[in-house]
Amino acid sequence: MAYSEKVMDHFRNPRNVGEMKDPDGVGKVGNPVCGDIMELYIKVKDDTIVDAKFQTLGCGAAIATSSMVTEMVKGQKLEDALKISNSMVAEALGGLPSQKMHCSVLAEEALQSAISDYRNKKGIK
Amino acid sequence: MAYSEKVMDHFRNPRNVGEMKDPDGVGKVGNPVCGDIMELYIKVKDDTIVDAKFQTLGCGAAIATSSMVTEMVKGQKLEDALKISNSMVAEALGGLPSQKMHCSVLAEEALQSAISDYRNKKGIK
Amino acid sequence: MGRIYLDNNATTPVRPEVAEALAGMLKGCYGNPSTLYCIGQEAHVEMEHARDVMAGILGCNREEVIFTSGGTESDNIAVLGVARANRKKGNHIITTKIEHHAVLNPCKALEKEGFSVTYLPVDKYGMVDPADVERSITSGTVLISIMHANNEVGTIQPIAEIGKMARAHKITFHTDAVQSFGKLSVNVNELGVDLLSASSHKIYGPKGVGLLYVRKGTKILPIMFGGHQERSLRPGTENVPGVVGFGKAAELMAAEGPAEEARLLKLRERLWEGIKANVPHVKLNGHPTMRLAGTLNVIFEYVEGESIILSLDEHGICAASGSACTSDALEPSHVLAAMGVPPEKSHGALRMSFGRENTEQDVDKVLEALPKVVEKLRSFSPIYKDFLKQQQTA
Amino acid sequence: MGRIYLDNNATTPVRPEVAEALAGMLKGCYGNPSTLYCIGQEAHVEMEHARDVMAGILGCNREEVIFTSGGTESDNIAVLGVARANRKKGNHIITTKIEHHAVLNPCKALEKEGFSVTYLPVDKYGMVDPADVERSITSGTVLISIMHANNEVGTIQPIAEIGKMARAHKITFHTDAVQSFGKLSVNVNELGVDLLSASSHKIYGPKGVGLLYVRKGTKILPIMFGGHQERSLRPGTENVPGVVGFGKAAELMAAEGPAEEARLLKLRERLWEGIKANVPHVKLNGHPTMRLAGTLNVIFEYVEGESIILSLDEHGICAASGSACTSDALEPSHVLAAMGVPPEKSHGALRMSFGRENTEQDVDKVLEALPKVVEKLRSFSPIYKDFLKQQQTA
Ligand SMILES: Cc1ncc(COP(=O)(O)O)c(C=O)c1O
Ligand SMILES: Cc1ncc(COP(=O)(O)O)c(C=O)c1O
Repeated sequence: MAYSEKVMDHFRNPRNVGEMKDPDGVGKVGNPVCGDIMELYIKVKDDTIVDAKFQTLGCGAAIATSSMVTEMVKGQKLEDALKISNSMVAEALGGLPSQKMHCSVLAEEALQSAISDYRNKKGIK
Repeated sequence: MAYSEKVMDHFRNPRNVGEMKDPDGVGKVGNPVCGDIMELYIKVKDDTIVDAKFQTLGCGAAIATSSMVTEMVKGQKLEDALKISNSMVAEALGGLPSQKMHCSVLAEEALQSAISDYRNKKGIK
Repeated sequence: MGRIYLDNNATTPVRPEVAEALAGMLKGCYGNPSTLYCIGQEAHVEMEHARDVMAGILGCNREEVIFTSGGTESDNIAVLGVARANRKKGNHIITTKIEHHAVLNPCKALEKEGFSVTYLPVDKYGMVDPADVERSITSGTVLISIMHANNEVGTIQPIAEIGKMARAHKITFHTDAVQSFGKLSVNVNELGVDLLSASSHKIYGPKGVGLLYVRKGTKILPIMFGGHQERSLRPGTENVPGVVGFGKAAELMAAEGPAEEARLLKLRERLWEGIKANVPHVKLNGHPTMRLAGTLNVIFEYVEGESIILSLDEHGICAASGSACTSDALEPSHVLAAMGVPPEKSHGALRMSFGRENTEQDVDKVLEALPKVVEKLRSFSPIYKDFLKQQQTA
Repeated sequence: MGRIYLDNNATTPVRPEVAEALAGMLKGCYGNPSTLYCIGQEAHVEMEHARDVMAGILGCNREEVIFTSGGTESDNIAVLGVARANRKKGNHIITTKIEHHAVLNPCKALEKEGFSVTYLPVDKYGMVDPADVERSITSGTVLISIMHANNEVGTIQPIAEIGKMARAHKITFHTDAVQSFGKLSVNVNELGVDLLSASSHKIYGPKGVGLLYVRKGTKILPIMFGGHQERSLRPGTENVPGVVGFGKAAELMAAEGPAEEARLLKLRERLWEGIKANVPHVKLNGHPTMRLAGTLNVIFEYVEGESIILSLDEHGICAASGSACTSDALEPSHVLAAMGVPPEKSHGALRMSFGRENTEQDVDKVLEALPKVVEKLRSFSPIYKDFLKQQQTA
């Protein structure tokens, strides 16, 4: 198993890492038993994600996919952000070892969950 | 599997090799299917083996034990020669690999058989 | 570049003397040791010298030493071979929950062949209770297999005590000594074992070679079949240079004796003391004293092991999370689980295992990097954030 | 001293380029390829390069190449692994009487597990008749295992033809290519095989490493159990330097291509012509044309093989009587027996197998020594004496 240079770059220098003050939506996925926990925060203005941050406990791939997904969603319309799939995240990272693909799934789920949270809060269905 | 130096010496320079003209006793043992054939010839005077020769088809141990047994019997009384056992031959050669001990048995048998032959010819029982 | 290699329980660098011995064999002594001509006999002699070295270390006869392709094969021959050879006598095997997969997985395979296997528990230090072994023995028990020292946490098992028990019950006893061979005393009579596995690449020897001690008279079947090599228990053209390298490595370990172990112990304790002093929320895994001198297994709470390894790698430091062969796998360590460590904690385990190339300077460099690495990773960690918040409100 | 090594079918000297590659791996790249940190990943990369080389030679995917500890292990995994995995489907295996013991003995072990095995005959050249294979197929046949080239006499089997047949009947087909890999074309699709065994030490690579090609989708079980290495079909810490050395050796063989084979053929024929001209009562074993270029197996009537070997050794010449792994044994060659050679003749068989270090001068030196050796031994031989007497009276 080896990570791509891009994965390692996002692991070493994760973009948008840290807590967000007053997020408009929060997605929490994973659980400590599996060893991966992701929290994704978004700020939304006019149906567009204007900022995204994350906090992640997990392996290199978990941290890198978190970092990558926050980069990918910033500036996206919510409806477009919802179209971001786990394989798009993995691809953006130059691929992931097969046994690490579940990390990209977590990233997708965290994003979906954050958007749901935002919509729930706004009362949007 | 390795042969002792003594075995190799007797293999390289077999003593008493060759056919004997008018032997008093001949022992033929082994068979071509097993890959070992020994012929042992003795000359007897006053119940004493005064000369011994051999011809052998076989492995290194077969040739060396043939050579050694002819050396051991020369000058021996028949009754003493009959006491020469296969392990004595093997020992005199500095030992034999276990899977080659049957060669020393052949040598013992060839000697016994040559002496029987002599006694039969003389009408001795 | 100044790499600091702290994964000597996974594998060790071949030491120069061994590499030299190996190279010599590759150049000159290439014969097949089963052949008659001199170049084959030379190879044979070299191999038998290595066998004598091993017999000396094990306190056994040369004929009882079987060379194999490594620790995994030795374990498999022992476990599968004894069980299958004694099938008529019984179908029960006793082992532990903390064995290497090279023992656990053959046991699982035997379960499919109709054997029943007792996997003994361990205490929080990873130690087996000999009383548990005794209690588990039935009239159908044909094999006890318990490792000498654990590869993940280093805990050393009471093999001699269990050996007496096995002998009293006339049950064949195997120990996986892959981590202890060349480090602890492995006299087979003192340990009371009938079979013992060792592996070359754990003691600065070449990879691809190991040994199995098989006490004379032990009923055992091979797991592969072919030529007459290694008393037909391990057929195949012998890896002569590998065996010679292994022999050289073992010889050198024996010559160094306990001095090197004492040195490693000092390094390990220096590191552990430094970690305790500089990193909060850490926990030691393994027995405080009955433990391999070179093994340090630590849980860093609120972070995940792989991310520590990758970060340390950037500082030129090589360490491991679980046992090496499962680091491709995702399950938390079965050893830590057996010791009662909950999975959410065991994900934060890091194994640092020392070897002959390590120095005090290495330890100090690790102590410089490690606290920073853990702090950085914790700063990303949502559960560390939650923990800190809890503390503030408390 | 100027040794003439003519036992390259038993094992080969490691070539300098391979020894160098190996030494390099021992020095620098000692990591465990299953580990994450860079030194482990470097080892991983080197190993995967070797896998790519093999895949290129075999014309298969990299994932289909499993590295093992040698030819014997490859054969055992293939035969035992396929048979046991398909037990529910059937219990019949087809092989030949002239296989290496690394195939024959697993087959015998399977007979004890309830399998029935057809051992096909060969003609006087050691050749299997594909029609015999077809006739032997039953609805319960789960494996056909037929060697590519025989190690004792060099006869090359019609694998591609049998492969078509196996495919038509949807039966898994294994070939033991230990003697042909790197010498003949072993494209697995042209041969139509599902499994193929090879061994490093037969092609100037290190001992203790081999490979098994396993076609994707082949039902097969491991024979040992442990970590996840080599897709769990061959667990245990990988012998990285060995694999790299094997890869290098294979790469060099591939680069040389048929030119070296042509050179060996010339040497072999020079020797055979010389023997025929200078030694009476000799007979060639093996196929006149469908034969490994480097293999010459000759019966010297009225003498015994071992005594020739020992005598040649004194002239610095290394040759073999039977297959190396059985030269400790006393049975006459099972291969020659299957070819219809009576035991009293086969005891006089000598195998001379050429390799890259052999030259025309070697051949000429052998031609100087061999006639004298045979003559001397015949002068001791009671059956030669009988033969001469018969001739005189006739
Ligand atoms: C305790 C233990 N047993 C068995 C093995 C397997 O040994 P090898 O990797 O040489 O097959 C290892 C190491 O991987 C080990 O640490
Ligand atoms: C045809 C054949 N198969 C299998 C083997 C076994 O290979 P290894 O000695 O590498 O185990 C050999 C050589 O000994 C061989 O010649």
